[in-house]
Amino acid sequence: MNGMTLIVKKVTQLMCGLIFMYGLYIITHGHLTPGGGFAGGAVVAGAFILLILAYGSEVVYLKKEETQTSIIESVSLLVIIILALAGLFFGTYVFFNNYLPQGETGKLISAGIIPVYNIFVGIEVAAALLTIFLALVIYKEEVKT
Amino acid sequence: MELIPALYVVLPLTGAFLIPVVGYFVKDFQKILSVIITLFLLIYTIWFFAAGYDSPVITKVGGWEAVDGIPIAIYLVYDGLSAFLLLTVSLIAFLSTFYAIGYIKRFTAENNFYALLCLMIAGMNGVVLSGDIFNIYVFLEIAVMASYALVAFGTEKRELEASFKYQVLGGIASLLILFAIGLLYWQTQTLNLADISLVLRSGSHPTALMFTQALLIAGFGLKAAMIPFHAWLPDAHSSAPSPISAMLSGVLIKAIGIYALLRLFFNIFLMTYEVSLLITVLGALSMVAGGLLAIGQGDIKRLLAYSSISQIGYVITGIGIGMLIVVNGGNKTIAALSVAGGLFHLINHAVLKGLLFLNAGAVEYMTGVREFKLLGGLSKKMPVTATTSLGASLGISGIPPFNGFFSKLLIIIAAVRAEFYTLAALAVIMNFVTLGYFLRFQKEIFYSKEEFIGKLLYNKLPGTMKFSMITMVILCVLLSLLVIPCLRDIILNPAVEVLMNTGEYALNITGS
Amino acid sequence: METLLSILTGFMIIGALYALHARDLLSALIAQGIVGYGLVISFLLLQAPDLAIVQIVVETITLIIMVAVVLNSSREEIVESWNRNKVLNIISSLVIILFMAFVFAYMIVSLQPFGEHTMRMADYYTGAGAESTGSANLVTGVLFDFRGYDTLGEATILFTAALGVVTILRAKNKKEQKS
Amino acid sequence: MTVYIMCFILFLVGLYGVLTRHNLIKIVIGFSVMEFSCFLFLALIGYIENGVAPIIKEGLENPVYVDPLPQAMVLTAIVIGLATTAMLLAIAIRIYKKYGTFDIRKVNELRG
Repeated sequence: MNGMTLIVKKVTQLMCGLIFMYGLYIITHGHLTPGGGFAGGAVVAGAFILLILAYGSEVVYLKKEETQTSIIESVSLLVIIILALAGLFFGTYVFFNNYLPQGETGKLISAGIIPVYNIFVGIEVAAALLTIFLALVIYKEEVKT
Repeated sequence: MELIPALYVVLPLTGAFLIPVVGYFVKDFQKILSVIITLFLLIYTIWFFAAGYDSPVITKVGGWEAVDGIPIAIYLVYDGLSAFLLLTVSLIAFLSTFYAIGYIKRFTAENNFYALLCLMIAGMNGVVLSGDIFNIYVFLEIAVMASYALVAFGTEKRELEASFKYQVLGGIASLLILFAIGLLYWQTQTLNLADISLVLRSGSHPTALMFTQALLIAGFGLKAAMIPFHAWLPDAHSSAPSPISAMLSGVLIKAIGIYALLRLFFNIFLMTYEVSLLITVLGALSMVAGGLLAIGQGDIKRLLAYSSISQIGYVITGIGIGMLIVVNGGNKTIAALSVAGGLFHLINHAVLKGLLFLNAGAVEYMTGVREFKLLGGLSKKMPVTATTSLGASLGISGIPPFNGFFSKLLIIIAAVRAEFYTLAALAVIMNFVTLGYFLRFQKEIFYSKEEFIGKLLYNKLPGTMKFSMITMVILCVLLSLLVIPCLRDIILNPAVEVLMNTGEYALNITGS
Repeated sequence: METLLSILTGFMIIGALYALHARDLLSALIAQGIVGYGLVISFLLLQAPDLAIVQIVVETITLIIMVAVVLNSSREEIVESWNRNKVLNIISSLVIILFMAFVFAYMIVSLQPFGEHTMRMADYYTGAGAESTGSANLVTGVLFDFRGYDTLGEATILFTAALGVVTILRAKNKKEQKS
Repeated sequence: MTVYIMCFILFLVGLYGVLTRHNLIKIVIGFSVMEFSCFLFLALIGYIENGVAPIIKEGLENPVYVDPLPQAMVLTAIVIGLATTAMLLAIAIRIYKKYGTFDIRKVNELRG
């Protein structure tokens, strides 16, 4: 896949980090401000999509990346399941329990397990969207040849 | 040990998430893991049947207790009906997965196949166990999303077209259900099924409720492929890989279509005459039209798919007769008999149609074709397939030693005793039609004089495929034992009781 | 508020109709974008900033993917000639739409009017949700604590879709036959 | 009440698009429109006149929060809609490759 012109590349270079940081902000502040794992994950995925579109890449690298993203996706979902099941084994013996201390409402470190879920859901969403996008791009490249 | 219903969902999900990671590095991990998971779930289910249970087991996810009698969390409810459906799902899931080991070897992306299969099982178990209407929607989407991908697994022209059609109609159904959930939330301000039932029983808006029920019947009717909504079923079920066809026809349309209709219209809404009549008519229509459409099919899997519509019609008719009797204040024993016949036919059809699709898969595996006119005289070359499919054909056409006879007999007896003579006559006539097209199925594939012209692709069938088919034909005979009272009391009657004691579901759960 | 929302929805309907009838698929997609971003504004008016932020991101990504698909295949809409069948089709759909809307209007009369919602299940969420979950954003609290099981299902659906897309778009579907 | 009716009309317009359009991409667009109307409907139900967004903030006296439950439902539904669209598009481009067209009437291997 070919990249775009120099202007686009330069602007992407400047913007991409900002977008990525904004995504992380949305994810980590999900329990305080609007947003959360889903919105933030989608923003992070958007940053990567922008990079791929602007710079372009060889099919081989894209395939490698697809494998990586799908593994990251599965692993983060596994972590979510383990976190949910952990409630069954210690503390209250309840599935999907919020077993961490809740802290003070309105602070960044609060709300028990919610921020942790937010982070892993964010990673999962970003990886899943990127996988979908990469699958489409790779298919297009493979068909062309 | 306490029963943990969440395990039914979490275990297949964990399997699905593990397969892409570990399966990437370890060869054959995907097959072993998915067989172990489905086998474990089957044993777990049978163990709970053997151990016995009386009251529904309720899990409050997150441990949130009800506040002022209003449930605030998602409830998982394991009662007689759920247990019955879980048994059906686990049984077919294990046998199909085992069969798939031999069948799917030819394809690439085996990891994805098994992961999607696990997701589908998780989705169905989630729907069956859930006590929350939005949760039902979410898990239904998992199950159907996995099935969309699995139908297109072969990525040939036919598979893609079938999958697109399936997605369009399935998507419409999902959105109708979502809209109906919105309407229900508007009326009751709650999502918990038991709580919805209590609110509706204490007073409702009749016109709004009627509209919601119409949307729900259309939505779940599309998922269950009742006759005006059946267009997607023959394509999707015939194009999918055979183990998946067995899963789709055997359990998916039952777990997400019929189960949801049963739960909603028996336990949640107050039964009305109009709805009961509508369901009976749709059931009878499916029974007749599906059977008639099956006669002229030239493709073996399409014939089986149309036959599924017809047999699902039997299930729905049995249940509809029960509803009509209850609404008219008739004899409860006859109603229970009719519903029992419907549910009995549900598990019978799962096994029979599962087996028939596996047979069709075996034929396709060996010959590479599915058209009647190209096949013939395979009984000598494929003795196991020929024998097992003869058993299944006789079973589904209601010939005595097999299970299909008893369930159809129950439905017909109930219809006669409730004085629905037309329905009873239709059921008998359609049974002969079924016998007719299955005799053709047998004759043209296995016993005709014209031999199959082409060369067989493989020397012999893989052992796993044979094992699944033989187990299923044994099950076909064994399931007829369900009419014996002591077995019936364990498996069938708890499910029927849940449905017949319509209001008790809500009271058991909210505890008021 | 209700009038404003009605007008906005009216614009969305026009956008949707244009999207469905545009000759060029690219302009159809842009019209669909208008509907999607109109929805974002409606969410903001309805005091749902969480939904607005998710919708705006998801809509953008969907549009990127759809434009990529359209640009790599065909932009042309299939040309259909005007004949009696088509006119009949349009009239009958119009009649059905109006009839259904009328039924809907008749049916919702007895329900609570817009803006006068009461809560039953959600009473606890707005009352004591923040204290018991510790999350200042109640929607996140509901999503990850009271209904965390749903969220697991939701993440799983995205996983299923990614897996499904990869499965459908693989180049080879069968292994080479060992002769 | 008007806004609910408008929302339902939007749903019907989407349904009309899905059922009558012959172009695969147009069908996907119709689906999106139907999904949008469902989201809007759920969000409309949860709205309370003069309510504020369900985020706890300092300095509000006896705030009336809008219902957070439908919002959580819509959030779930948006992601489900994204997944549906992605799957439909994947099949659509695969079909385009096989048949060379988006026309659903030319895609008719299965009959009867």
